[in-house]
Amino acid sequence: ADQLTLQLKWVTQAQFAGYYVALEKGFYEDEGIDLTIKPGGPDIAPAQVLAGGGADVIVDWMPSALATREKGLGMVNIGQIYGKSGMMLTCLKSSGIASPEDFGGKTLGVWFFGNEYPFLSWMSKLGYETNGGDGVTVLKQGFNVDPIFQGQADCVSTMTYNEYGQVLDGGLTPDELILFKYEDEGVATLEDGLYVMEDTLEDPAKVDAYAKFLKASIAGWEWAKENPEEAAMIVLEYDDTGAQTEDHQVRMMTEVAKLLSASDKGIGYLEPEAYQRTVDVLLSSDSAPVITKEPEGAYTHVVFDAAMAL
Amino acid sequence: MKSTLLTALSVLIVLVQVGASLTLSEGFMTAAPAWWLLLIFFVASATRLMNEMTRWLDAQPNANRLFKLVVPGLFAVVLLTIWQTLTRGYSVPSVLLPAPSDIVLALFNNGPVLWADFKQTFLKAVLAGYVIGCVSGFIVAQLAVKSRFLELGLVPLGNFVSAIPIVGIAPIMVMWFGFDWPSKAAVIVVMTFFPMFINTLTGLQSVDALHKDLMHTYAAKSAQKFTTTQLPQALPYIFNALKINATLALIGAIVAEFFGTPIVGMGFRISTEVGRMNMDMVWATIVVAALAGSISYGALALLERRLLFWHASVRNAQP
Amino acid sequence: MQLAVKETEPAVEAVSHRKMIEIDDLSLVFQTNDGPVHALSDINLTIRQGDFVSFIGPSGCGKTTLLRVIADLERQTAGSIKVDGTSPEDARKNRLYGYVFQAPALLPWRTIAKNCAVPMEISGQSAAHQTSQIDKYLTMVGLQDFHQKYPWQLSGGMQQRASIARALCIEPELMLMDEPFGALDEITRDHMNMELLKIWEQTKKTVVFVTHSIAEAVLLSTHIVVMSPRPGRITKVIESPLPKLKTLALRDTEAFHQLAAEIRAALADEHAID
Amino acid sequence: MQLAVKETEPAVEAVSHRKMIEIDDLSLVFQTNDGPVHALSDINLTIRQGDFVSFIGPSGCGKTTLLRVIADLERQTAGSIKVDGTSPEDARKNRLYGYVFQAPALLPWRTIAKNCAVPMEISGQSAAHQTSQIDKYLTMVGLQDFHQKYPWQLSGGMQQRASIARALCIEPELMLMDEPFGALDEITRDHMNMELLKIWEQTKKTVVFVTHSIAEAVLLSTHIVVMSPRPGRITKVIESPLPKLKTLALRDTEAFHQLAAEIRAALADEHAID
Amino acid sequence: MQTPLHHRSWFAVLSTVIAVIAIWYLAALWLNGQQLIKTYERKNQSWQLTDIVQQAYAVKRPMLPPPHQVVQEWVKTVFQTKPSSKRSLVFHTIVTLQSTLLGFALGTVLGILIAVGIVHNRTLESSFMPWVIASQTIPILAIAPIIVVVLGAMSITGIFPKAVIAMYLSFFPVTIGMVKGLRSADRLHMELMQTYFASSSQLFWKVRWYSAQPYLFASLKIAIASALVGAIVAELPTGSQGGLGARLLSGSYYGQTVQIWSALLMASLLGASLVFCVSVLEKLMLRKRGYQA
Ligand SMILES: Nc1ncnc2c1ncn2[C@@H]1O[C@H](COP(=O)(O)OP(=O)(O)OP(=O)(O)O)[C@@H](O)[C@H]1O
Ligand SMILES: Nc1ncnc2c1ncn2[C@@H]1O[C@H](COP(=O)(O)OP(=O)(O)OP(=O)(O)O)[C@@H](O)[C@H]1O
Ligand SMILES: Cc1ncc(C[n+]2csc(CCO)c2C)c(N)n1
Ligand SMILES: [Mg+2]
Ligand SMILES: [Mg+2]
Repeated sequence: ADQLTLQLKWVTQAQFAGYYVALEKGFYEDEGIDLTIKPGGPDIAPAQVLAGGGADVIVDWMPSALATREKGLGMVNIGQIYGKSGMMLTCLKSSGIASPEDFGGKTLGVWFFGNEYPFLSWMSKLGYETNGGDGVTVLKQGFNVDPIFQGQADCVSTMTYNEYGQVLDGGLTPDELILFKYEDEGVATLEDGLYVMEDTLEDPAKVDAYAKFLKASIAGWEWAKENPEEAAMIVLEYDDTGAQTEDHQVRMMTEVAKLLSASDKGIGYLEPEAYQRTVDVLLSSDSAPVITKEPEGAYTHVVFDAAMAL
Repeated sequence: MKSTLLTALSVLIVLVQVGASLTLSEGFMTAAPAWWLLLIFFVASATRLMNEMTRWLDAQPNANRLFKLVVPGLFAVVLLTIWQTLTRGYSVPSVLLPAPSDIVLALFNNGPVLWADFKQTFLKAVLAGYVIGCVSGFIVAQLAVKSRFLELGLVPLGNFVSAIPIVGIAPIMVMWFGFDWPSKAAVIVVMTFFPMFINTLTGLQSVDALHKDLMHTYAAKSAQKFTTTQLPQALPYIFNALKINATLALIGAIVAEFFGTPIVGMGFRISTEVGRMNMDMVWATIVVAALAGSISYGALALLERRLLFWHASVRNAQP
Repeated sequence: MQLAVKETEPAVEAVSHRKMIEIDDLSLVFQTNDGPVHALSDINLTIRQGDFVSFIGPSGCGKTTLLRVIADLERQTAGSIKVDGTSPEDARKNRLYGYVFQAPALLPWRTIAKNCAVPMEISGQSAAHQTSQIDKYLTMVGLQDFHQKYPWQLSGGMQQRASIARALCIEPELMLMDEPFGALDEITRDHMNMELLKIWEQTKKTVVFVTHSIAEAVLLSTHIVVMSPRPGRITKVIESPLPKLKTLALRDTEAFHQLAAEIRAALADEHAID
Repeated sequence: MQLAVKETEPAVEAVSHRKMIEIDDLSLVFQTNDGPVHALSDINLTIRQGDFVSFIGPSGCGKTTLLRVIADLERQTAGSIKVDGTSPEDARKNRLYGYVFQAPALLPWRTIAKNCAVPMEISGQSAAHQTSQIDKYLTMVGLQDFHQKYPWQLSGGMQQRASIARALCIEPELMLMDEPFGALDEITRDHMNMELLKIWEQTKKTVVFVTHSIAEAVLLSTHIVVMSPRPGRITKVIESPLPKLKTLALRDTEAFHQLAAEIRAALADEHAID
Repeated sequence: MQTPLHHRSWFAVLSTVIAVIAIWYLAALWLNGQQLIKTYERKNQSWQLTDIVQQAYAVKRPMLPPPHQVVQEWVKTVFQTKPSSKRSLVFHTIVTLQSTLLGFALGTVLGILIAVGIVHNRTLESSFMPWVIASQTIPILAIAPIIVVVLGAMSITGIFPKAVIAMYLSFFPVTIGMVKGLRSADRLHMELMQTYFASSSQLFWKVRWYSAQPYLFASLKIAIASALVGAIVAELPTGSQGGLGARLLSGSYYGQTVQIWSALLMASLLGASLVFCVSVLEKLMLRKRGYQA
């Protein structure tokens, strides 16, 4: 069997349910793939693991993948799992924010570590300075949404499938909050996609292995979408920290299902228009640009096509 | 004569290797593994030079202090050159490990950013936390040395707390003291308090029994005892704590920045730039941190030599 | 041999002087892990103002302990002691005595002169007085050229002399000296002995002196207290028949040898190699 | 007074025995921060097999330094020295001598018996030989009951005796002893002196002995080397007229007192309190 | 003579512990209370002091959980959960303990080797020693993920990368203490050995090794505590592979303050018992060489 290692972007959770389902249900095995899943963590950069040879395939967000590609690391998208962005800025109504025009002078919590690119593009589009001055005050938000409870921030970054639930759990009610989804603000960028090193695509055997992997993963995702509760349980099985709860994972799975790509070709196909939209958003920021020029060859449909042909 | 010639040859080989590592094109080691030969000769030559330099310096008891930095300097050159040779020679992706030359470039190109980070982390959080932690540890030790009750109660507690991995309190401190530097300073206060407390207490109690008796025969007041015997006797221990704390403080601040910061600071920079794949910038920040730490440590060590000229550890120290 | 001191009047006595130290039935037991150590047992002793009393005896017989009791560095477990009519503690607080330890006990971070200044700083003497006293006594012990040296730059003997100068600087009523000259060579020791005698004769201070050397005890003392170990006790108190004004030449006299022989005999009585 | 030793034949001499130590025009200068210290200057001395030579002199006159040069613990800066016909280094490598330091230098983590075993372990003696030697010499110094004690459980004097036993265990040709009895009380010291004399007389080993005590030097030595400081030099070498076979009673003889007086005079000549 | 009550060790320790707990409860009331008040105000509800006092000790996401909450959680995850379960704190403690002990062992060996090298070789001392000190000024957390990734690239995974980080923190005190200890051999003892013409290995095993032991043990106590810090710090970036560090992280990730505190409590117990083990070892070793406890 072909040995492959998949590096996740974050800790074991329903965000990555499809891969765990495929592993648990033997979809990879059926395709002749021996897959190892490496969970990520707050300071694991999947691209770095990919460059070091610690993984064959990684899950990454497109903004940071494109930025890394511009740094000279030839990584290529071979399949896009999420078609929509789940990112949003969650603000307290009591802070007086009603629309993005009110951000000036407010404190916003943001994730960094390569997750900040969409935010920076958005602020640049709105014309806010992010380095102090008369723009917005940015906090590097830790791992949780505490700042909004403790009054340290007016807004925090949340994912629809994860942190937003925590905000509600923490005692804030939807009517106390106002949400700015990146999708709605026209600054959405593509999130979880699968990336490999460009030079490995020259090897037909590798492409074949990727295709089998992609096919099984897609099957896993489809199964997860249909059976969110069982999928969540499978994820829980694989969580080594023992900190995840069933409620939370089921809710996450339900939310994640809404984000899976909905193109006619099914989950895993990267729509060129969606790709172009992401590139445009990233290019549009004039201060601190995430990328400076149109990327070339940043994605390929070869693997997806091969997978469909299997 | 022969040895002079050998030395000259060694210097030459070192220079050639350093030059080669900087100028040859990417991937030269992969292309021509024969370069390994030069690298091996380089290590041998540099070892020889370090040996000779050490011997020469040892024979020169009155040589300038600065000369003593030459040997460790050469050692650093060796390490950096090997690093440079291997990363460039095998074109290691800079995303994994940048070449030293890239790091130096990043240092020069990002001066203002690095300075702002340094100000935030070192000048604000580390200094404040270090001073508060050390001073309060010192003061509480005074109280404990005066009251047997406090000593009996606090010392086991101190020993217990110093076994706690204090980094664990970083998320709590961020929760309590906010995102800016005070939460980092708070972590440092907790980290540095106990080493200073335990060391000062041990120092104050280590007063020679004979000196204690002597002060007793003079019917000295406790303030007089403190300044004449206890404080000088405790100084070596206090310096010990100051030096330990100097390294702890920086680690504490950077770990605490991991759990939330404003968008400036050395810990912030490191974790953000890793995410952005700017490893040269990451290493540049590490260099700044290591420099700041080493210089603080060195300054403390110098001060210690000054103040403790009378202490056996200083008098017997190698030249 | 049982001590025959209590029954008769205390033997150490000088005419018409007030009692400086009065010890009655004093015992001291140290509690240690291995059980109690009877360091001093039933000590009776009176020392009068102006006396020069030497304690002599084998190692571990309690000489140091007895001196420490007088100095309020140790407290007896039975019996009583009066120093200058008061308790040892009050005597200490009145800064009645100067103590020279068996080891020099100099502070390594102070120069020799600054070390001598310590007791005067503590009792709040003027700086001018300090300097003149230090000059005087450092010269007396032959360290006039070593004011600015640190203790660790001096030989053991020189350090010991510095510590003697330090005790002399405050010119105490009572000098308690624990083998002060043990670390000195014979010639320097002779010299120091004569200096000490000179000071004692001039000032009529009281001196309590611990020594291992029979010759030294004979040369210096008005009274010699012979002690014996396990338990530490006084076996004999010998009053010196020698003249008060002594010279080194005394050592070749018959009286000297006789007294020395008497002490040696008293010591040997109780002594067996341990 | 200039040393008159060089001009005449070396004064330390015993008939018909080979030369054990030969020192010619030897000087030793220590370089220190405060400038050079002339610890030894123009030393000339011959010691023959079977001699018992004492070095005596005030503190700092270089006695220890000279002994250390002989032991190859220090190297001269001028002149030459031969030990048993070879260099001091070779003599040391041949394990020719045993050295007793001024301090006991026992290893605190070994029992007394194990401490005595160290030199024999190092030179690879059999375990049985080690035990018998240790038994013999610990008994000789009166420590037969202390085999299993640790050094810190013994008094200073007992420790010093243990260190002497340790040196004796390897029965070296040459004993170098640096004030070995300084820490002992007078009675024990007398005892140890007699034991040392007994061993020396029985085995006819060579002994070089440093002491502060005139009486001890007279009692023990065949030759007495009087030294003087700044710079450290030999001022006089006195050959003892006393019989080789000595007893403690010798101390009360006229010859003894006369020799002691001669040494005292030689010392005083050069001595002024420093 | 009777020791007065307040000079008895158990009394002083007990009083201190009680004082700490009392302050803890007060602080919990203060911190959690303020949070509650803020919530009430945001919701425009009125509140009474008694409500606050009642609720402050039972908040779901407390700023500072009161001791009993922490202990409850600790008992629940330690005793009432199967140790093989990933929800058991015992499971995570063992994960951390493994990398701590491996790192400590590696660090001790490395530290001793470096110290022996430094003491026996002047060049090594003059060239290497300053960098040993400088190495500790590198923020370990910064290189932890790099080490994990680089070792991961060489397919070295599991506890070894974490042990390497633990080693990195723990070798330093060992080196420093050991160098000091080896150097602290009494000069007289060294000269004694010289008069016996002892070889340098005889010198090492008969004198230096013993003179170094007290320093070594003092350092080992620091080193094992540092190794634990290293192991925990190393578990932060690899956050999802279990261990007390991962518990801290996930506690922080999900705002589970009680989980953070109980992980901290466990970490302190672990740290204290590790140090205790080293001191027991020290006592045994020193007793073997004749010192009384
Ligand atoms: N603090 C102490 N605790 C227990 N025992 C002690 C203590 N101090 C002294 N001793 C014991 O008391 C006895 C007398 O000791 P002391 O020091 O007075 O003797 P010494 O006559 O001064 O001897 P030396 O001539 O060796 O100085 C000894 O057996 C000693 O071991
Ligand atoms: N390592 C050294 N460095 C510098 N000076 C030294 C050193 N060792 C000894 N001296 C000096 O050399 C001189 C002779 O010292 P030495 O120890 O030989 O004297 P000594 O006769 O043994 O004295 P004592 O009777 O006090 O033991 C002294 O002035 C001493 O200060
Ligand atoms: C340092 C850090 N980065 C990201 C997140 C938030 N987060 C949780 S899931 C997810 C999607 C990534 O796969 C993101 C961004 C965080 N909490 N801390
Ligand atoms: Mg004594
Ligand atoms: Mg000497």
